[in-house]
Amino acid sequence: SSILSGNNNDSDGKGKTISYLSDRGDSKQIINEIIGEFEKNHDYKVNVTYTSKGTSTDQQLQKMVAAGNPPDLIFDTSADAYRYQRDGDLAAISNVVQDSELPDPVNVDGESYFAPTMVEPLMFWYRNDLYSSNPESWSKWETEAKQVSQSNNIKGFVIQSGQTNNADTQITQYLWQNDVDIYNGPSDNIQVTIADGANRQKAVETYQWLKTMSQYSPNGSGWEWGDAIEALQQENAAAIASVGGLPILTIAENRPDLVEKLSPSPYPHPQGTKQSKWWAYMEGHVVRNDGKATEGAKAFADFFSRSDKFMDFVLSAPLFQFPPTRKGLDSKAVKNNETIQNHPAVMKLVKENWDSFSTILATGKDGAPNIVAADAYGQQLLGQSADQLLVGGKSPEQTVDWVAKQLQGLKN
Amino acid sequence: MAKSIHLTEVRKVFKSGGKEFEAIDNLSLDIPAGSFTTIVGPSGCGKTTTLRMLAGLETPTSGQIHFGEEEVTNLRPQERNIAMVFQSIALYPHMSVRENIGYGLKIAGVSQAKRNESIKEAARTLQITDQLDKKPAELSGGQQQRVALGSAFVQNPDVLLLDEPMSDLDAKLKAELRVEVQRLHQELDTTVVYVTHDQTEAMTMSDNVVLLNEGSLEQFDPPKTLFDYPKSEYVARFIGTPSTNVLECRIEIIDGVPTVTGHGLEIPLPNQDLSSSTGDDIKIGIRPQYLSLGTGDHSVEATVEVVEPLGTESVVHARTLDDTRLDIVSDAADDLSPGESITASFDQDHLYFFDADGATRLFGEELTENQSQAQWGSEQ
Amino acid sequence: MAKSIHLTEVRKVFKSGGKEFEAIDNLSLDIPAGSFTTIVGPSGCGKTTTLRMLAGLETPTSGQIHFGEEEVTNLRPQERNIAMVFQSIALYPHMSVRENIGYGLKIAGVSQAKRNESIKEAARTLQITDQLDKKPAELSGGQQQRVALGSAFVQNPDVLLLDEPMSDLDAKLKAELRVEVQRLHQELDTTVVYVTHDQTEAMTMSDNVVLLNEGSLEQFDPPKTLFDYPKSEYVARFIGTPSTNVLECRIEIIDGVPTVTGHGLEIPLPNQDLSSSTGDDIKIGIRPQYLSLGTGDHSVEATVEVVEPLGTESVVHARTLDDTRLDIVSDAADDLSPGESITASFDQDHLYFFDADGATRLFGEELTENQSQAQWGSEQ
Amino acid sequence: MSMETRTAHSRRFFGGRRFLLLVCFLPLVIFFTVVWVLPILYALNMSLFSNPTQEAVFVGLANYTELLSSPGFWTFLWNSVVYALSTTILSLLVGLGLALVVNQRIKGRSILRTMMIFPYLLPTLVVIFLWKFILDPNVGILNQVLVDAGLIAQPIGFFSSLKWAMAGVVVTSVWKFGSFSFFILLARLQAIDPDLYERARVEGATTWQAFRDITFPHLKGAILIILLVRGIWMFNKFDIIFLSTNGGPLKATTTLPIRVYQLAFNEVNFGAATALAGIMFFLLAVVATVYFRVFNPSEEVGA
Amino acid sequence: MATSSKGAGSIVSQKRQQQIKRVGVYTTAILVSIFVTIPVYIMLLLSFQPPEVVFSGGQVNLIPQTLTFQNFNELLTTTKTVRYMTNSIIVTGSSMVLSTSIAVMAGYGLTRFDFRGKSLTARAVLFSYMFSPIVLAIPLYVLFYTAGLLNSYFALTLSLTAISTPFAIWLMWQYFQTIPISLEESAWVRGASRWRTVRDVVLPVARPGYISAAIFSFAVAWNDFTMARVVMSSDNMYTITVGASLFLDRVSVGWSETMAVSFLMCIPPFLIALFLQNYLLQGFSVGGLE
Ligand SMILES: Nc1ncnc2c1ncn2[C@@H]1O[C@H](COP(=O)(O)OP(=O)(O)OP(=O)(O)O)[C@@H](O)[C@H]1O
Ligand SMILES: Nc1ncnc2c1ncn2[C@@H]1O[C@H](COP(=O)(O)OP(=O)(O)OP(=O)(O)O)[C@@H](O)[C@H]1O
Ligand SMILES: [Mg+2]
Ligand SMILES: [Mg+2]
Repeated sequence: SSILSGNNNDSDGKGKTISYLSDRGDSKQIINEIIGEFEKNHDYKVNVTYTSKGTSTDQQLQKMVAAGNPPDLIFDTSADAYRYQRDGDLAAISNVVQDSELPDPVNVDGESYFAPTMVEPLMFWYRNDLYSSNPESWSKWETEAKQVSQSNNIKGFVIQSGQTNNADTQITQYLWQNDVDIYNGPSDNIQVTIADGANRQKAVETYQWLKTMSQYSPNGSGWEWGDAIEALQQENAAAIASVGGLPILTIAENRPDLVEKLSPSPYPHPQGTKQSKWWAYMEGHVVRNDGKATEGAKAFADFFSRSDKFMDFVLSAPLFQFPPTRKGLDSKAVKNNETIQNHPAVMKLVKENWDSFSTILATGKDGAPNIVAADAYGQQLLGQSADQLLVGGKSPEQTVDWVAKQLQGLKN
Repeated sequence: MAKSIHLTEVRKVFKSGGKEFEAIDNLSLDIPAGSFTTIVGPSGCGKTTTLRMLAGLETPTSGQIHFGEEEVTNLRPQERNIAMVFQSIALYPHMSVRENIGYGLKIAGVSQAKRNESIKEAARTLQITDQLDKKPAELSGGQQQRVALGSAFVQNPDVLLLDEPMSDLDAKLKAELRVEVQRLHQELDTTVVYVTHDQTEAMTMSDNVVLLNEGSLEQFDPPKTLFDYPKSEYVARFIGTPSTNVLECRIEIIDGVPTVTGHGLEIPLPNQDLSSSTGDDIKIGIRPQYLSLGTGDHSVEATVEVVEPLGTESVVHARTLDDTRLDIVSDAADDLSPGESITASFDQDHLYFFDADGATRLFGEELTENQSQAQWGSEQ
Repeated sequence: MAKSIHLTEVRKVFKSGGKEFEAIDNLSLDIPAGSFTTIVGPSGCGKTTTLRMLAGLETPTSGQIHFGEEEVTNLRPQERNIAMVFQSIALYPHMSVRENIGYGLKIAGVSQAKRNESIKEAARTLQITDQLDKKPAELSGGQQQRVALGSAFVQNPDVLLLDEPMSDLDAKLKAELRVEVQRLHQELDTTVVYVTHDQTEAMTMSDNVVLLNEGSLEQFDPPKTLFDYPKSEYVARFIGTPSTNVLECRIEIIDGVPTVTGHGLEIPLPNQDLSSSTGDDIKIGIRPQYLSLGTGDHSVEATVEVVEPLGTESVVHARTLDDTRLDIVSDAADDLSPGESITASFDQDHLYFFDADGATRLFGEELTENQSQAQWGSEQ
Repeated sequence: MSMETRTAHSRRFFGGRRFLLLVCFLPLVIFFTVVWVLPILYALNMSLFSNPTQEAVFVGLANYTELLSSPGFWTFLWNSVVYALSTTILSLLVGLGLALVVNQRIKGRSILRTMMIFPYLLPTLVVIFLWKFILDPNVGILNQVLVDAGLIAQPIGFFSSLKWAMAGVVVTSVWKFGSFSFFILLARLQAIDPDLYERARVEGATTWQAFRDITFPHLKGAILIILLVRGIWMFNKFDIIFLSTNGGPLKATTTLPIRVYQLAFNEVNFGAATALAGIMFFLLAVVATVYFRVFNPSEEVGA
Repeated sequence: MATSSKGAGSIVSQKRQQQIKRVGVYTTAILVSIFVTIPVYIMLLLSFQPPEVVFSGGQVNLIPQTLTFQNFNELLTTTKTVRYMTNSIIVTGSSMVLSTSIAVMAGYGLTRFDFRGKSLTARAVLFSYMFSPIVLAIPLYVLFYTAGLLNSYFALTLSLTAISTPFAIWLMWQYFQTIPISLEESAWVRGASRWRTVRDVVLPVARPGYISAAIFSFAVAWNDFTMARVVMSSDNMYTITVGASLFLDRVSVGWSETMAVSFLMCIPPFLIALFLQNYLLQGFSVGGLE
């Protein structure tokens, strides 16, 4: 530890106050209930610091680390979890993960470091009154978008770019749709392959596609999820990609009249082939090893995963968050949820594609954890690549070379 | 070129907060070209307002103003060839004295060299050559006023308007500058209108004096006339220090002659057509300088209150038996002390007689000289 | 209770920016208890500094100050029972006039009711009863000065210090207030030190006048003495308006008698011990009031420049043949016009004789009366 | 002659001077040490280490040299300068224009005044909400109006296009900070003796000449101070850019403070972040020193 | 003659010129009012309209149709807005008081005393402007953590005061220079002690100055997001800016609630603008510059 940081790092992790950092302020109520129960059963106290979504968790974390006051427990994505693990900051919570049915995305040398609590898949929403049919292929997509843009005062689609999670995930997904292998190799030897051979060709094709489609899209640099949803809500765009049912929930608030006109859809495939990889966030708990109540944090993560309120937590934002297991999807709680019942199409889509759900983390060879991808996501390099293309005026080829170079840079 | 100034039935009404206030009431004046006219009157009587209308900074509510033949009533200040010294002095704080004086010339497009020459001369006259490169804030009040004077004089205007330009000077400098201003006026071809409430200035500098009373003209005459033949009690009291003593009396017929009585006085008014006023109140005015502690035609008993020695003479503040104030200027008052009784005497040809409204009805000298017309002629 | 004030060899040196400036130089004064003393002098001569040392707002660099028996040199202002009116007036802008006047009493713990009584009386005397509930910003400069006076008077201090308390008043009010201030001084048991540069005030109000010249004492005497027996040219010129005329002459021996010559004059100095100064320069001073256009012991030729009529008298500004200024106060100057030649005459007993350093060597009346001691006695 | 000196001397002998001095400055000194001096020293110290918060390695000035030689630095510096200068100058112009208007005797001037001070007091977050909503390409009123009026064919993403992002941020900043200059200038204007203008009119000056020769010189000192103080603040301004564009698109609005943030929290490089802050501090100190030497704004006004 | 060219070429009458000037002045006034008011109008519009009304038909409807408190209701019932507002008011109030007190004391000291290190103090105050406040975040966090003060009103008050004090001191310093020392001297002469003088004379006279300083400190504190983020870590302690930024993330929260909470945040500034602007003007008239 640093000579500068005032050095409070002398703890043995047996402290009784668990410091918990979370960006789930919107599920505050249920989290507090779970904490209440935990505190009743254990000799610990839990102090939650809520941050707003996006980068503020990072900021808060860095600040606390810098002061020698790291949190014990963090609610974060699997990609971030893997980065922390790489930095040697995490405590293994194998018992929490391996004794349960939870997926185990951050498993290093047999030890688990991430306890998933939910899955958030991307989803495509379109105006069923304007699109003549569900555009399942790239060519159809282009025709529809063109047709909608020309005959109505509305953009056919939204291409988002820039240094946001929103743009980054979508660009990645587009590349995936065209079967681009951005990375390859085992976890300890990740290769950046996007500019190699056939991949390069397909990547260039994808960027070319994006460029074409951007004609039928409002300029969307720097958009977060909410901006895209607003475009849909204000009828500036007829179709967008988003996280789960977020758009329909928002629009139900502001434009109830539009709800009927929106349908979910998977991402179109250029060849109309089957969906192979579908970005779905996985979020959950990680326990740091340098906090004061490491043991308590482990206990809490475990308690949380097994809590009978677990499903309530997941369903505190239905359609947006889904349980971390396939089994959970069929649970009573999910089935009985009113919002989910109101949108059967969403549920259908999730269930049908469950097997192709994947995170950016699992992009090493055969889904091995990929530290380069985790870091790239942290800096939203793919989102930036679209900015280079659409805002910065690079050609598709230049864009591929640019992004390859940046990704290579992360390896060093 | 100096221009005559004519005001014809000028009125100025200020509206503020819904209320109207008549600052100038029907003022008509004819000021000869090249003359030096002083406007005097107590604070708030409308001196500045009059000047501002001449400058074009206020527009008369009604009436006309002419400079010579030309009507200027609605002309902008820029369009009248005037210069003005403001009551507030109004120097540009960010300009040096030199720039302040030269600003009007600069605006008029006068070349730097010529400007400097004018400035230098003005500065010499006004004894501020050493201050030329200072900022106004570094000057004393008196120096500031001299700078303001300088900047007005260098402009060589048709009409020069000065609003109390010497109020901040000390007595010595005031006396010196009075002389300089008069000299400058003689040299320049300009009509000067000068506002002051210092009557010494009014008396010593001007060809004519305008005395205002709450916005109306009280008297417009040369200073000597104003002093010797005031048209009213107001004028008599205002002009001259200490102020003219006024004693309230009545007219009675004594031995068939209308006689002014009161304060132990009996002043017969032979041959005067004041007999019709028998029984009326009348006031007599007498300047403290014409009262003496020696003998005279008439005399009044009084008690000394305070004696103010003024060097060669003293002012005795006294009160008559019925408590009217009576001031006497005398060079023989050194050994008077408060409480002492004195007899103040005067000759009747120095008296003024005012009626109940304060208008002058008669000058004492008319009694003596048996003239029925005052020297200043009939009503003007 | 009024206290006498004693300054013993007081010096005050200001340091600013590394430079030293001697504002007061070895000043010793003995001011009797209950007297009214005026400090006069030109701007910057150290009047305010002296007053501030009396108040305890400045500490003398050396020397002592006593109030009565008590040494107060290093006492804080709060510990001297004084009241002061500041040159800058210094009213509290956030307090009403009433509160301003009563503040000192409030500090002293006087009850509300008693305070109000004092305030009411002071306000009546100073004619500001109507303004009592206004804030200072709503008052004219003159009214503000009266409030400042009021707040000093109500405090009934041992020593009352007034720094130019009437500079903003107009002539009429000034004249009235002069009388009031004197009356108040007589009523209150307090020693007044009054700073002014208005010599009328100095002459009329005070028991004694301190005349300062660049930080040193020039003369300390009753006003009349100051006027009639100035100790130096500086005093003679400073006191009296218009200023004393000074003519540069020399002492020659004519017919065995030391004689002052110059400007066509020949003034013999019999029996005077000025013969040792033969060949020396000497200046003679004569007040304009003692010059006449008629006849006298001696006379000087001059040319009229400007005539200023002042009502009953006029001031004639003239220049002698060698261009020395010569002012004459006369009541027979009405028909003089600029450029005219005149003869100004005087009697020699009104003359002052100054040596080259400006110190008075001789008064004219000594020549006539053959007295060798001036009336004001030997050096004090 | 200064009042301060006069009293300082006269009070030397008064009791309580030392005590009062202590009361006046002790809180300031303690407070300042705690919240400014210590943190700044701490930060500057960090800038000499790599990874200062964990495995600190002393690297001397390496962080500085690395930053100065990185290509992005000059872009970010340029952005900072553009942002600081344009917001400062524009808010000065807006403030000046309105101050001149409000200084006239017109109806509703006090309402105008209230309206102007209001934005300055609003939280930046609210300001961003308002302007995002106005400039937004989807719900934005401005786009809606412009499109309806036929001025533009399709909505512009003001905060997200290279061309408009800086302009958008600048307008938002000017909206908030214009009133700062407005109030200072208005106060200054109201202190000008109206007789000066009358004198100028009598001397024949036109309205423009009067502005040039009277109004402007009076405002000069205030303007210099605004340029300095506002300029420094805007150069260091972080939240408004962060919340509206987050430095994008493509670094178009990445100023040095934004970069400091990115270094610290995105790239977790506290050494570089604090070094950059040190560089900014140095730049500002140099500019301010030169500025004071050349213009001496405090004297300008003091006269 | 020097000024003979006066008035040449003026064809337009004085009255007409006045009219033209008035038109210009009013036009500017109206344009600026629009610039300033529109965002505020939109905020009011959105706060008091149901979202489905405002956004219906794909256009933002600029004309109010109904009046509803539904957005506020939502805020008050489902979020901790009240708690956040209370926190904000507490820290803003205490920071205002602290910053103003320090500024008054320091400003008074700097004007009325001569001592060694005075110019150093003054310069330090000025130069503290120049350090980018975001860099203070980490050191301050460390400081408060070490002192065990994180998550307290005290720490946040201190941090906010840190940002506002330099300018506030400067303001007061300048303001005190315009207050003549003779006012104080006059009180001493009348027997008032130093403290009494400060209470009776100095403070009342300096009122416009310190109210300006207080308003400035208010603006800084009420505005703040960064410092609250640094210091506060528990939901109950968040200020309204942080709190709002948290719940505005929520799926169900849209522009209408955003504007409603903005409206709430606008109330104190509005009251200040309305009632205290005169003091502000007076304070700035001297303090702002010299
Ligand atoms: N703009 C104005 N609005 C309303 N009333 C005014 C205005 N200007 C002057 N007055 C009023 O008109 C009257 C005359 O004012 P003016 O300034 O002419 O007086 P003055 O004779 O110059 O007095 P002073 O000797 O004090 O300067 C005063 O009662 C004054 O209050
Ligand atoms: N604090 C000070 N520091 C330096 N010099 C000073 C100080 N106070 C006064 N002086 C100088 O001392 C001299 C006397 O000043 P003082 O104020 O006593 O003059 P004064 O006689 O009252 O003049 P005035 O009639 O103008 O009020 C002046 O030259 C002044 O500049
Ligand atoms: Mg006037
Ligand atoms: Mg003085």
